[in-house]
Amino acid sequence: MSITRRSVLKGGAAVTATAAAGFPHIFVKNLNQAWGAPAWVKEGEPIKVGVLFSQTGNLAVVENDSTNVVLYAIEEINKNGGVMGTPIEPVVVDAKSDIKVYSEKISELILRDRVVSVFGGYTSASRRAVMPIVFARDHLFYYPTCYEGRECMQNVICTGPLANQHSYDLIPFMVENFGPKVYLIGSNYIWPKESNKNAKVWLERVGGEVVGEDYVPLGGSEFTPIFNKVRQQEPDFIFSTVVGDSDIALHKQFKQEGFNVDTMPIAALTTGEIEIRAMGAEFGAGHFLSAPYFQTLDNPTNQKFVENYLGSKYGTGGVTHYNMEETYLSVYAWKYGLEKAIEQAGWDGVTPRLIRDVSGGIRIEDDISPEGLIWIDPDNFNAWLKPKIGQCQSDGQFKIVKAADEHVAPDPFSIYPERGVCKADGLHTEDGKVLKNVL
Amino acid sequence: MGMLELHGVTKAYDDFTVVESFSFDVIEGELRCLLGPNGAGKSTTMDLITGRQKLSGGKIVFDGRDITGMKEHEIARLGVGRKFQVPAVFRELTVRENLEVADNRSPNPFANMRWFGRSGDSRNFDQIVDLVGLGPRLGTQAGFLSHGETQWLEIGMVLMQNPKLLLMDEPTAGMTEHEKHKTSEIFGRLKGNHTLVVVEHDMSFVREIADVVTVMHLGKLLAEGPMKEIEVNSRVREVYLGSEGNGHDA
Amino acid sequence: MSVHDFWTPFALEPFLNALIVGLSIASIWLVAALGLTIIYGTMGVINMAHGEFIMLGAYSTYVLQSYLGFPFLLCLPAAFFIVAGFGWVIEKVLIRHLYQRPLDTLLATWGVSLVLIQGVRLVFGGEPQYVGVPTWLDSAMQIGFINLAWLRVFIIVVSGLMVLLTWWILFRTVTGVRIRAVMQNKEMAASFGINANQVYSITFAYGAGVAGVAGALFGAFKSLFPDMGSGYIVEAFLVVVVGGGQLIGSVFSAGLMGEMGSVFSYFTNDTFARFVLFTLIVVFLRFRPQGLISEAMTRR
Amino acid sequence: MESQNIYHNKTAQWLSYLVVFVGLAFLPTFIDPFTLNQFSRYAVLAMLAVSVSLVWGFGGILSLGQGIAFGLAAYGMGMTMQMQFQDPESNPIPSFMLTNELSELPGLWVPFWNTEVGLLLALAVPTVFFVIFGALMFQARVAGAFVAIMTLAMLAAWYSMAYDMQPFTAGFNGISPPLPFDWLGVSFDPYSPITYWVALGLLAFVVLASKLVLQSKFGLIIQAIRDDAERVRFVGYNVAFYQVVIFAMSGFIAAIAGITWVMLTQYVSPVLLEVQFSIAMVIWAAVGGRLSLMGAMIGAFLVNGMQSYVGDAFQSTWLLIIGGLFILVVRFLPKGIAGLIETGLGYVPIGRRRSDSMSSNPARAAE
Repeated sequence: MSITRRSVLKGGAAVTATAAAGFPHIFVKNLNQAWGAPAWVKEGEPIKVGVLFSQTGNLAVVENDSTNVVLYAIEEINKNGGVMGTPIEPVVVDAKSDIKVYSEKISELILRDRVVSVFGGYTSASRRAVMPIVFARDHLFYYPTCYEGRECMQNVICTGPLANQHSYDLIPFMVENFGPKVYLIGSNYIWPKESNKNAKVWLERVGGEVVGEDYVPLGGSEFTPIFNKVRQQEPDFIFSTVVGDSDIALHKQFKQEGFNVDTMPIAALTTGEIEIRAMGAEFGAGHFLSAPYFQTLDNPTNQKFVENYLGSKYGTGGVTHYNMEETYLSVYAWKYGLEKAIEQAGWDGVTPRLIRDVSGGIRIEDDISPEGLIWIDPDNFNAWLKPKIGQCQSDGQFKIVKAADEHVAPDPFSIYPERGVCKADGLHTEDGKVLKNVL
Repeated sequence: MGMLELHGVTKAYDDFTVVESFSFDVIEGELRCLLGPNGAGKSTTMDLITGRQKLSGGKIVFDGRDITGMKEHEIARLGVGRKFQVPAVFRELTVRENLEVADNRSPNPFANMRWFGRSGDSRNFDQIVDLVGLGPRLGTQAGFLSHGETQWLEIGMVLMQNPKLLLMDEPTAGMTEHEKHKTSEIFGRLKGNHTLVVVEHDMSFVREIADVVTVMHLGKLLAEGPMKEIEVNSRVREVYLGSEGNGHDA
Repeated sequence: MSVHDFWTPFALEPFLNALIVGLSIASIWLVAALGLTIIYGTMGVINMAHGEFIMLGAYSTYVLQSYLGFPFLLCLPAAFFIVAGFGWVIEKVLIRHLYQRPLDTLLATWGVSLVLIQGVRLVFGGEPQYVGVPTWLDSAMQIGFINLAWLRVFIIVVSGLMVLLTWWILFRTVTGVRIRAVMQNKEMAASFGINANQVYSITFAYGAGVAGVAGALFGAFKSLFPDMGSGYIVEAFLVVVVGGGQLIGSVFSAGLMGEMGSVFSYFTNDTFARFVLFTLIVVFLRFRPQGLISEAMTRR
Repeated sequence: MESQNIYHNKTAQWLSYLVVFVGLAFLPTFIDPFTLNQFSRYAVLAMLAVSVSLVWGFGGILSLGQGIAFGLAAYGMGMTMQMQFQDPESNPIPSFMLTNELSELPGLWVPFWNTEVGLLLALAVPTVFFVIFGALMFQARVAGAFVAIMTLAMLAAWYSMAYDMQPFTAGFNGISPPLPFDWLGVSFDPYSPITYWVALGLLAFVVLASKLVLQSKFGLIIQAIRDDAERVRFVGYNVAFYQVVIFAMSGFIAAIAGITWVMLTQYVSPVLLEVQFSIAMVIWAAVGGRLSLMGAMIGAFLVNGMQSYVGDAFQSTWLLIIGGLFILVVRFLPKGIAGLIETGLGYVPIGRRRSDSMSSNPARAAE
């Protein structure tokens, strides 16, 4: 422990100069400040936040949009007066699509740039790679996309759907409209497996049946052996959790293998506007997607968002999509959290952890949120949201065929109740212990 | 009992026999020359003795032990040193380092990791350097030696192994007359102390050094005996004169 | 996880279909490895940029199709010539100077692959692109219980034709005689007045061009992105090495590996199939380092 | 008599090592924790470059599979650290195992409850694997490019394995132990000087031990094998044995690097077993100079430092630059930066032999 403190001491490059600023406060919120580190935010001085996505390499295809939309949101907030009159200053770094760089860059942001929070990541691998330093410095990380859940962390806020929310409506809808037999195809990693487990829970409730389950390597593009089995099993629909390039290959080969989209469509969790654009709309048309957001959502906030974003210098990609919108929301979730923290502890008392702690229950109303109202769960700090089902049309856009009637609660341990309950201070196990940072 | 005995050694590929039931004996202290026109199977015989190629039939006994089928390094450790036709030295090491590597007193890699000594203090380093006349070149990288020097270095390396039997494949190939002369001096000094088998084309050189000559032709033994007898042997003359004129190097 | 979940139960018709799928996978491996076979077999050069030649072929098709309106079928020969041109330049500028250092060619071509990936990313961006195919390739063939996409049939046919063409060039033309002469003994060939350097240039360009055709084909069933080639390099090498660097050897090894891959992934999953396959190959190479088929070793 | 160039002077070489390591040891006085952590990482990567230099530069074995040892050791360390976080009573298994239907800790993981056993396994398993794999290859006299291809294939196989065995490895997501490594009463915070000194100390150990080994007769023999393996057999050495030893040594070094890496990053994933990463190690060694341990080390520091600092400025042209640089080094500077220094120092003292064939005929080893 003493080692940790010493390095922190040395870490503040301007330790002596700023020690006085943090020290006079009686209500010390954080060890760092007790030892004389400077305040995280100051009124009137630009508030630094980290933006940690890949701008180069293969992940850049998606994460470039993430960087852009964070910058867009910050610009929008700054234009409207910033955070209580103080502007936000994004510190943008490039993770180069290399997991090793994610872990290097997050420490640069936290230790050297002293950002107050970090937005970043699109893959679970990158989230896990950055976690250790976030935990060790009791910092705050916004993970703005869907993931598998089953983690209970005290330094993360997530604005995307968990596995238990994602297929909430999708599975019953597909079984009702196409039949009970489903073939599960996923990329070979944790999120698809967890999603499939959740899908099976729903299948059981509505009387569906799994006739096959297969996983392809990430980046794999050979689906003929799997389609060979699909042909043998004759499912009523395919439930796909295939991601990235493989997803494109899946849809292309589906058509080339002569399958009929009308009688056996693919119901996916990831095939959004951006993927459809990459494969060509003729391969995507007719298939289904479950997501909290679609570009075609018909409400004034979304129309404004699409119009303004695509009209801005950031909207070069030509479409908006669910991952982008979830990232956009995370910036607002952070803004509201910070404002609440400042109200509670004053500018000097704000710490990353405090922002997280006060973020429980924060609502992003439908005048800001293109997908409609969402709020942050006060226990597990994931988002309550309404998943929607869209069917891809021949122009590459989705037609909303169903929207959830009410908000679905995020529940990271929904299928592992024996593990305990995730609360704000950690995972409460059955034997009464509280485990911090379970991942 | 001979130092080296070949008993009916045969080497055949699918449809082609290179060496056919070839036998010969070399006794200790002897310098034996192995002659024969191109393709007679001389180098193959060397390969078979040193384990570089596997026998198709027959057996090889060295110093009373059957070495048929042994690996190259095992045979070398028993005391068979070999110089190659195309001189093979370690081109990126210095002359000194080449000789140190050749000093194979311990084969064990772990023992050698603890060995930092210079071979300068080894049994006969200076003697050998002196013999092959490379004293001034010890620090030179072997890749920069002249052709003749490379040949001598390899001879020196074989000697550093302190072998009981030395196999020399065309030691004078590509040498100038002057270099050949020096080489034959080296052989003169080796003779008697070592057992040698020399493959050679150059008749004058053979005449200078050889005790007994064995002549191979098409993989078989053609003739064996002192040089004087061999030179008048009609079958040898037929084979040689037919293919190589007056028997001197072309 | 029970055994039942893991293993698909056996049934004859799908299994036969799996064998046919294996043929289709094999044709992809073969076409991916063909260029490498030519380059490695003839020149002994380990070309790590091979995957990027495939990628260049795919992007050539994309450019020709999207910007110049070429029909898909015409893109195949065009991709051949474009990538062959690339290969020719790379041979002249770089590979030529490294023939004495085979391991260094491996490294230098790795550098080339980095440059090509990033160059393409700079020009075309990182987002995936796609190549359209004629509608008659966008459906499946059905004969009895046999199902195969027409595109796959097309790839099988094209790869077969390319093997035949290569065989014809190697064994029935003057150029082929020269190539084989240089392959067996460079010095000897030179003494017969064959310009070995020129032969190497032609061979490398031809091998690159074949990789270009492979890329043009692959674009049809998957998306194009700058590092799409890196996924092929290991497999392609294994095909070549197992095949002993010979044309016919690569045909056999691709066939074998394709069928094994398909049958494995019929019973278990794809990733595990890869592991089994790679391990088997390493063990195989241990016992037959010269590959499935090799010419009698000549020694001095 | 031997060589006029101070570059080849053994005393000068040892002195330069001393200066570099002592200099690096004082780094924590000057720099902030983030930069310190970065330097610790470079030190680990330098170990990898040194292992490549050892096996390829001196042993002539182009191994593209150094990542195997690095990755296996990293997994061993990751598992050890993860188990330090778990609690036998309330939290007996890592959470990712739930997805894969595991209700109790798999046998493969059980030994890692014990930190010492875990560390031992993390070092021993990769080394033993390299011994077996090396014996398999070198006894069959596989050499040159074939070694490169076989190690590459093996690496790809392990990658698939780490990726596919998700109940044990968490697959692509990887394992991220939430707490710093804790051993002998010390918590090795990745950003603390003590952790940096551990990494630096291990690098120094690796480099100096390798240097000693190379200066021994073993080192000479291994270089002789690189020049002409067959000739060495006729001298009477068991070439395969020697190759296995040097290969396993390089694997052991990579394993040390793997352990240290996880201590610094608290994260393991199949990315460590990627082909690109293993080839990058060769790039560092080649740029710095494969024939010099110090050169390889500098290569790793330089290329990675440039990637961290210069790379951001160039962004997307960075890979283009590094690729181009690598081509130029291979084409014109086969001995890398160390070769440049060697040539440069050659002009300093008097009486150096000029040899025009230097560039085409790689001169003697630096050690």
